[in-house]
Amino acid sequence: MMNLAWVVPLFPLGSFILLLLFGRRWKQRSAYVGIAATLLSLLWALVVLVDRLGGSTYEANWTWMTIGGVTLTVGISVTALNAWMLALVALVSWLVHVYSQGYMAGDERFSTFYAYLGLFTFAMLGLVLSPNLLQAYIFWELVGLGSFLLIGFYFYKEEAKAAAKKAFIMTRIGDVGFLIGMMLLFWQTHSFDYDDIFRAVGDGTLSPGMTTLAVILIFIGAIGKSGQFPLHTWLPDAMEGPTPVSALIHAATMVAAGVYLVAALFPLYEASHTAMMTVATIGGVTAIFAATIGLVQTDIKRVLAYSTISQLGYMMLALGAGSYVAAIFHLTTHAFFKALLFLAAGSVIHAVRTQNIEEMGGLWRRLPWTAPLFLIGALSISGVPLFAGFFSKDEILAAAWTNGPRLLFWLAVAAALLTSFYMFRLFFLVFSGKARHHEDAHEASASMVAPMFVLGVLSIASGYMQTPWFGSFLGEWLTDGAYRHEAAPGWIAVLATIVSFAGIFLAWLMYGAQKMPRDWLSARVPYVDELLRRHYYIDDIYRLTVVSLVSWISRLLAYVDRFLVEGLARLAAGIVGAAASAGSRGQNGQAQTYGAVTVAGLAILVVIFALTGGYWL
Amino acid sequence: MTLSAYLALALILFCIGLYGALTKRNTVIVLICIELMLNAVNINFVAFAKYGAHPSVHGHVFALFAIAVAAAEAAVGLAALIAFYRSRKTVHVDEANSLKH
Amino acid sequence: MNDVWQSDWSMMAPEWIVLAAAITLLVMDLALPSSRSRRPLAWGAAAAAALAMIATAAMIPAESASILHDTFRLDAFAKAFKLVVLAGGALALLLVAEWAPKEGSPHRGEFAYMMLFALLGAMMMASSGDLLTLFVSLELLSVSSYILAGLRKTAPASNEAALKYVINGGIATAIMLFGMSYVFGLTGTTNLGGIARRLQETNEPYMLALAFLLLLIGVSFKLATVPFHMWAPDVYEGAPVPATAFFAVVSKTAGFVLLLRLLVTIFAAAPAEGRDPSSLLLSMQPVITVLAGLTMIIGSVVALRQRSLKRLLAYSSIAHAGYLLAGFAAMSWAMIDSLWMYLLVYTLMNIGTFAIIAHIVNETGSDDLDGLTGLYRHRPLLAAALGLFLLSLAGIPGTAGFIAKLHIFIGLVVTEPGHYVLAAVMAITTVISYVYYFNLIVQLFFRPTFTAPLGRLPAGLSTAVIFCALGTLAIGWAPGLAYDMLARFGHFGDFLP
Amino acid sequence: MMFLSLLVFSPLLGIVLLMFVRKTDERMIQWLGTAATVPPLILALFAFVQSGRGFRLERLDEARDWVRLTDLPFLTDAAYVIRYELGIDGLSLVFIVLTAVLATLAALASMLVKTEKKGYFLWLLALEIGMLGVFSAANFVWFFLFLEVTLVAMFLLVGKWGGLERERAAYSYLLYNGLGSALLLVVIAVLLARTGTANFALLHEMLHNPAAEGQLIAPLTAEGRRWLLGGLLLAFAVKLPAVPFHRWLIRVHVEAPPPVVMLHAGVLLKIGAYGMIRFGIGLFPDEFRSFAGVLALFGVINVLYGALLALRQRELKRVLAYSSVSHMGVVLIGLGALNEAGIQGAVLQSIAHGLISSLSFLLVGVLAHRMGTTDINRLGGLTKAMPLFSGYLLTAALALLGLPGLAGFVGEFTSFLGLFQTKPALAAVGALGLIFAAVYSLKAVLDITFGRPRDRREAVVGSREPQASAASLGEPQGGVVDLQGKEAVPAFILVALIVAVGVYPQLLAAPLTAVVKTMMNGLGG
Repeated sequence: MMNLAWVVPLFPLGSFILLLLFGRRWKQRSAYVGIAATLLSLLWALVVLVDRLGGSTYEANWTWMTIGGVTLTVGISVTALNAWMLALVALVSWLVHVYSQGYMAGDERFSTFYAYLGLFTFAMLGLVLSPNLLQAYIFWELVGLGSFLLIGFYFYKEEAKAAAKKAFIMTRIGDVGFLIGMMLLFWQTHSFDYDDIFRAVGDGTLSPGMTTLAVILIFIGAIGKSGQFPLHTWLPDAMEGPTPVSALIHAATMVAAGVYLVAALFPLYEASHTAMMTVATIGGVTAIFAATIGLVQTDIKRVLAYSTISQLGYMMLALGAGSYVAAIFHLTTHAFFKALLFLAAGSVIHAVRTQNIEEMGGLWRRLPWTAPLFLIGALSISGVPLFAGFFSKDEILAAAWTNGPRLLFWLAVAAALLTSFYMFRLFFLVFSGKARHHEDAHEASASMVAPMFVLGVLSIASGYMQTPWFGSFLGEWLTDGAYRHEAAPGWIAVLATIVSFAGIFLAWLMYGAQKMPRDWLSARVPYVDELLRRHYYIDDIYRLTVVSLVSWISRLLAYVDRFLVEGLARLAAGIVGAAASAGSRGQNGQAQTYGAVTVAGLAILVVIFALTGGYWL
Repeated sequence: MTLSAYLALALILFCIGLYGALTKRNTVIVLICIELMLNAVNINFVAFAKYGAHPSVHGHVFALFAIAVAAAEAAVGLAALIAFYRSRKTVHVDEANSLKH
Repeated sequence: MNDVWQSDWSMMAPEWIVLAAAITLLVMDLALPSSRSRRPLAWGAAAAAALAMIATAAMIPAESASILHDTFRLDAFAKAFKLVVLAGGALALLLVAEWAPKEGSPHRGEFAYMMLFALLGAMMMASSGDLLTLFVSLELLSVSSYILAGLRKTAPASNEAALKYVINGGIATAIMLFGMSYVFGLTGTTNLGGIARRLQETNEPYMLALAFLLLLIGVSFKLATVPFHMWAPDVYEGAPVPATAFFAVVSKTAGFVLLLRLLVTIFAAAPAEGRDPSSLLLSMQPVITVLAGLTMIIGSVVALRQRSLKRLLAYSSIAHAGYLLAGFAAMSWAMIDSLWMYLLVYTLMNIGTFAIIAHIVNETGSDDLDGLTGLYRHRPLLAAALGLFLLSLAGIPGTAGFIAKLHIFIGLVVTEPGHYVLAAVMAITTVISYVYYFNLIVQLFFRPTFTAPLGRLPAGLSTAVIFCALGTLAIGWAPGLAYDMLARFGHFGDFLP
Repeated sequence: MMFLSLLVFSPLLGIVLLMFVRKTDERMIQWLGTAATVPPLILALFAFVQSGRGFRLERLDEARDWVRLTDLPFLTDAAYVIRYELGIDGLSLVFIVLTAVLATLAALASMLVKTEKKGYFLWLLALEIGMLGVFSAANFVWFFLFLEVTLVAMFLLVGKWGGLERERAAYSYLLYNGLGSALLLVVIAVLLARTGTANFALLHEMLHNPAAEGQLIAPLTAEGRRWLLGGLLLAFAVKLPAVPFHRWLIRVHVEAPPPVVMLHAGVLLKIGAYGMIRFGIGLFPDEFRSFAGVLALFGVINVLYGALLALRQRELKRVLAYSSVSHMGVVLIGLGALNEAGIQGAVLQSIAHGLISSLSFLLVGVLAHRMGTTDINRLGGLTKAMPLFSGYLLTAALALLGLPGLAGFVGEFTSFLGLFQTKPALAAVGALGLIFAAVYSLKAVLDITFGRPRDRREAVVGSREPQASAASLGEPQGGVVDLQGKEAVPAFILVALIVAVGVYPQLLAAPLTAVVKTMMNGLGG
C-alpha cells in the first residue's frame, strides 16, 4: 500500500476542488464532502502506517522539471517519520472536520470554510510525504496559504485581515531563509533529495561551514512556521481565525511543521554542532519566553497560542539536544492535547460567545462534557504523571539534561512550572467560581463533543507509546531500532512532577481558592506585568525598526523615482525643448541674418582650418 | 605678383559686397552688393585666365557666362522686390520678417 | 564646329522633351485666351516629365558616354538621378495642376513651364561634366525657383519668400562661384575630369582647401544644411505648396547631385594637408561629419515647435538633408547607392505628404496643423495615407523610409573606423522626430474635428497620393523592387571621369 | 511550407474582414475580432503539441528572397542579401504560444472597451501580428520590422483608447521604446554592415567560426563586439524595462486600456528578455560573460526597487506596474546567473509573469468597470459583493508573490536557483524581494477584498488626492455584479494555465531544454 501513499493527499484536494466548484450550491451539506474525504485519507494513511510498521522505507519520484542536465523531481517517501506524521495529520484533520460541522453551522461561507480546510489538509499531507526539499518547500508554502486563508476567514473583520497578512508575511520571512538554505545546499550536492544530501554530508562533499550556514537558514524557515522567537508574533494574532482552525493548523499540525522539517533533516543538523546549539537555544528561549507571556493573557485562545509557542520551543529544544524521538513524541502528544484544548476552548466560546476569560467562570456544571475534557488536556500539558504530556515532556527534559547546556535544562523546568500555572489559571477562571451571566450557556452538539472525546482519550493514551516502564515502541520504530533510552537520572521525572503540581497549586491558590490576591505579582512589579502584557514589546520593536526602516527606504525611493529618475528624463526632454525654442527664436525672419550665419559658419571653418592646418581631429 | 594683386582686389571687392549684402537695409543696394560679389568673381576668372598657373580661355568664357547669369538673377531679384513693394510698400529688407520662427 | 553637329544628340532626349514641352507651354500660355483654364497645361507638363522619365529609363542599358567635349555626360549616375528628379518633378506638376489658392490661380501656366525649366536645370546638372554647365544648370534651377516661390503675386508671404530666396540664393551663388574661380585658377580648365587630373599635381593646399570650403558652403544652400539652412523654413512657408514640394524634393535632389558631381569628382583624389594626404575629400570628412550632425540636430529639434505644416516639413526636410549628408560624410562604398535610394524614397513620401497638405490648404486656406484634426473621421483613407507617409518619414519599418535609413546606417558603420557618433546622432534625432511626426498622427486619428469636413481629393492630387503611397508601401515591403533597379546602375562605377 | 507565415499573418484576415464591418455593429466587431485571434492560437498550439511529439521545428523554417542591398564585385554572392526568413525553436515557440493565448484572451476581455471598437480591434490584431512576428523572425531586419509594428500599434492603442493621460503615456512609450529601438537599429546596422547578413544562424556562424573571420566585410574587434553587446543589452533593457528606464512602463500600465495592458505586460515586456537571450547570449556568448555581473546587479536592483515602490502605491494599477518592474528584475537575475538554471528561469519567469500580469489586468479591467475606480483607498470588503472576483484577485496576488504551485514560483525559483550558483551573496539580497512581494501584493489585494466595505464619503476625505470629488468617484451602477460568465472565461483559463505551469513546469521546460543546452554550449560551460 505504501506505493499508493500518494493517494492520501488527493482526497482533501478533491474535496477542495469540488467545494470550490459546487460548494455554494451544497451549502451545509459541504461538510459531508470534507468529512468523507478526510476520513478516506485517514483510513488510507492508517493502512500506510500499518504497512510501514512492518516494512521499510518506500520512495518514488516523478519528473517535475528538467534544468539542463539536472532533473528536479517530485515524489513520495514513506519513512517512519512520514508515515507517522501522515496518520497524525489525517487523524486530527478528520476530527476537526467533524467538529467544525457543529461549530461553523450557519456560517454564510460554510462551504468555503470546508474547501479551505481541504486545501490545508492536502498541503499538510503533501508536506509530510515529501522526499526532497523542493517539494517540502512547495507544500510548506501551501500550508501557509491554507493557514492564511483560514485566519482571514472572517474577512470583514479588520483584525482578521491584519492577522492573515501578518501570518503570511512573517512566515514568508522564514520561508525565504528556507529557500536560500535549500538553494545553497543544491549547488553543493546538485540535488534536493534528502537522501542525496545526507549522503553528501556523509562522504564529506559538503563542507562543515556550508552545512552550518545552510541548515541555519533552513531553520529560519522552521522558526517562522513554528512560531519560534523572534518570528512568533503572528501566531497569537492568528487566533482571529475560527477556533477549529486554531486547533488544526495553529496547534496540532502546521506549526509543528517546523519541528517536522528539522526532524526530517536531522542527519544534516547533527553534522553541525553550531546548528544544533542554535536550535536548542532558540527552542529553550522560546519555551520560557512564550510561557511568561501566557501568564497574563486574558483571551482564552491567546493563552493557548502562547502555550503552543512554548511547547513548540520544547520540541525544538529536544531536537537541539539531539533527541529526535523526544521531539516527535512530544509533537504527537502535543497535537492531541493541544487540539483537545483548542476544541474545548471552542466549545466554551461557542457557549458563552466571548473569548475573554475574565468574563467567564463557573462553567463546570454547564458544560459537563467540555469541562472534564479540558481538564484532561490541561493535566496532560502540565505534565501530570500518567497523562501523555508527562512522558513526552520528561523525555525532553532528560535529553536536555544529558546533551544540552545546563541553562537550557533549567529554563525548560521553569517553563514547565509556568505552563502548569497558566493552564490552571485558565482552567480555574473559566470553569470554577461564580457563573457570570451565561444563563443560556449549554453544551455543544455531539458532533463537537465526539472529536473532543477522541482527543481526550488520546491525550492520555498516546503517552504510553514511549515510557520508561512499558518500553519505547515509538523510538525504536522511528529510528529503526537504533534508539536507546537516555540514561537520565531518575530525579528528573520527580522534579518534573513536583514542578507541575507546584504550578497547579499556585494557580489554585490564586484563582481557584482565591487565597492569594490575583495582582500579587502585578502589584509588586508592575513594570514586569506591563512588559508581559505587551508581549515584551516585540511587535512595537518591529514596527519601530524593521517596518519603519523599510517604509523609510521605500519613501526615499519614491522620491528618487519621482525626482531623480523622472527628473533626468524630464531634464533631457527639457533640454530638447529649450533647444527647440532657442532654435525657433533664432530663426528671426531676417534674410540678412541667415546670410550672416552662413558667412560666420564659413569663417569658423576657415579659421579652424588655418589654425589646425587640416588636422581637424 | 601681378596675380596676387588681382586676387587681393577680388577678395576685397567680394568682402565689401558681402558686407553690404548683409548689412544694407535697402534691398536695391543689397542686390547691387550681390552683383559686386559676382563681379569680384569675374575679376578672379579673368585674372586666372591671363596670369594663372594654367592660363586658358576658359576663364574668359566663364566670366561671360557669370555676367549673363548675374543679370538674370538681378532681374528676377528686382522683380521679386517690386512684387514685395506692391504688397508691403517698403523696400527695406529687414521689414521682410513676417515669416519667422 | 564639327563636333557639335556630329554629337549624338539623342543622348539628350529627356532634356529635349522637357525643353520642348516648356517652350510649347510657354507659347500656349501666351496664346490661349485668359478665360481658358490652364489646368490642362500643368497636366501636359506632368505628362512631359513622365515621358522624359520613360526616355531616361529607356537609356539605362546604354553605355556611359559624353558629348560636347565632355560637358554633357550620360553615365549611370546621370540616369539614376535624372529618374529621381523627373519623378519628383512629374509628381510636383500634378500638384500644380490642382493648385487652387484662395485668391485664385491666375499664373498656373507660368507655374507649369517655370517648373519645367527648373526641372531642366536639375536634369542638366545630373549630366554635367563641366564646371560651366554645372554652374549654368544650377542657375537655371535657382532662378526658376525664385520665380516659383513668388508666384502668388498678391500674397505678401509669397513675395517675401521670393525676396529672401533671391537674396540668400545670390549670396550662395557668389560664394560658390568664388570657390569655382579658385578651382579654375589652380587648374586652368573647367572640365571636371581635367580639374581632378590637374589637381593631383598642384601644391597649393591652402587655396584648394579654401576653394573646397567655399564650394561646400555654397552647395549647402541648395541642400539646406547647416550653416546655410535658415532660408528654407521661410521660403517653404511662403511659397505655394506645389513649389514647396518642388523645393523640398527636386531642389534637394539637385543639391546632392551637385554635391557629388562637384566635390567628389574634383576633390576625391586631390592632395591635401592633414589626416589623409591622398584625398582632400577624406581629410575634410570631419567637417562634413560635424555639419551633418548639426543639420540633423537643428532640423529635428526646431521642428518640435512648429505649427505650420509647411514650416514643419521644412525643418523635417532639413533633418532629412542631415541624414543624407551623414550618408555622404561616411564616404563608404555605399555612399551614392544609399543617397540615391534615400532620395527616391524621400521624393515619394514627401510629395505624398505635400499633396495632402495642398488639399488642406486649398480647402481651408491655412496650413496650420489644426487642419488635420479628426481627418480620420471624414476621410479615413486619406488619413491612412498621410499616416503612412508620416511613418515613412519617421523611418518606421514596413515603409520605404526605413529601408532607406537602414542603408544610410549601414554606410555609416561599414567603414573602419565606423562613424558611430554620427550613427548615434542620427538614431537620437530620429527618435526626436517621432515626436512631431506622431503628433501629426495624433491630430489625424485621436482628436475630434472642429472644422468642416474636407472635400474629395481632386484627380491630380489623388493620382499623386496613390502613386506615392503605393511606392512607399511597395519599397517598404518589397525593397527588392528598388534595389534591383539600383543594381542595374552598376553602383555608379563610371561616376568618376 | 508556409506554416509560420500563416501563423504570423493570419490575423490579417481578421483585419481585412473587419474593414467591411459597419462601425456601429459592435457585437459583430467583437465577435470577428475575437475570432481572428483564434487561427494563430490553433496553429501555435498545433506546433507546440507537435514539437512535444518530437517534430523538428527547423522544418518550419521559411526563407524567401527579399532584397539584396548591393552586388559590388568585391563582395560574395551572399553578402547583403536580406531574406524574408522565419524560423522558430523551443524558445520562440513558448513565447509564440504565450502570445497567441494572451491575444485571444485579451480580445475576449476587450468586451469592456466600448468606444470605436473597429479601430481598436484593427490595431489589436496588428499588435498581435507584430508580436508573433518578433518571436518568429529568423532575421534581424525582420525582427526589427515586427518590433516596430508593435511600437506603432501600441502607441495608437494607448493613445486613443487609454485613460485620462493617455497621450502622455503613449508618448512616454514611444520615446523610451523608440530610443531603445534606435539603439537596436544601430547595432543591427553594424552587424549587417560588417558581416553582410542579418540571418541569426549565419550571423552566429560569422561571429564564431574562426574560418569565417576572413569573410567579414569589415573587422569586428573584440572591443567592438563588447560595445555591440552593450548596445543590445541597453536597448532591450529599455524594453524590459530595467531601472532606471521604467517610467514609461508605469504610465502605460496605468493609462492603457486593461486588455491592451494584458498584452503589453504579458508579451511586449518579454521581448526584452527574449532579445537578451536570443541575441545577447545567442550571438555574443563570450562577451556576455563580462556583462553577467552587471545584469545580475541590475536584476537585484530592479527586484528591490520595484517591490519597495510597489509597497507605497495606493492605486492597484500602479502596484501592478511596479510589481512588473520587480518581476522583470527576476528575469535579469536569471540572465545574470548565466547558467542553465538561470536562462531557463528567465524564460519561465517571462512566461509566468505574462500569464499572471494578464490575469491581474483582466481583473483590473473588471474592477474599473464595476467600481469606476482602482484606487485602493476607495475600495474594501469586496469579497462580500463579488466573491468570485475576489477569489480570482486573491489568486492573482498569490501568483504574483510567487506562491508555489502557481506559475510565478517556478520562474522565480529557477532564476534565483541559477544566481545562487554564481553569485550567492547578491542572490540572497535579491531574495528579500520575495518578502516585499508578499507584503505589497497582499496589502493591495486584501485592502480591496477584505475588511469593511468602504464608505465613499470617508474615502474621499481620507484620500490624499484633493481633486477627487464625489462626482468622480465610481458609483457602482445599481448593485455590484460579480464576475459574469463571459468575463470569467478568460480569467478561468488564465488561472488554469497559471496552475498548470506551476504544478507541472516541465510542460514549458521541455521545449526549452534543447535551446538552453545549445546556449550553454555557446557559453562554453
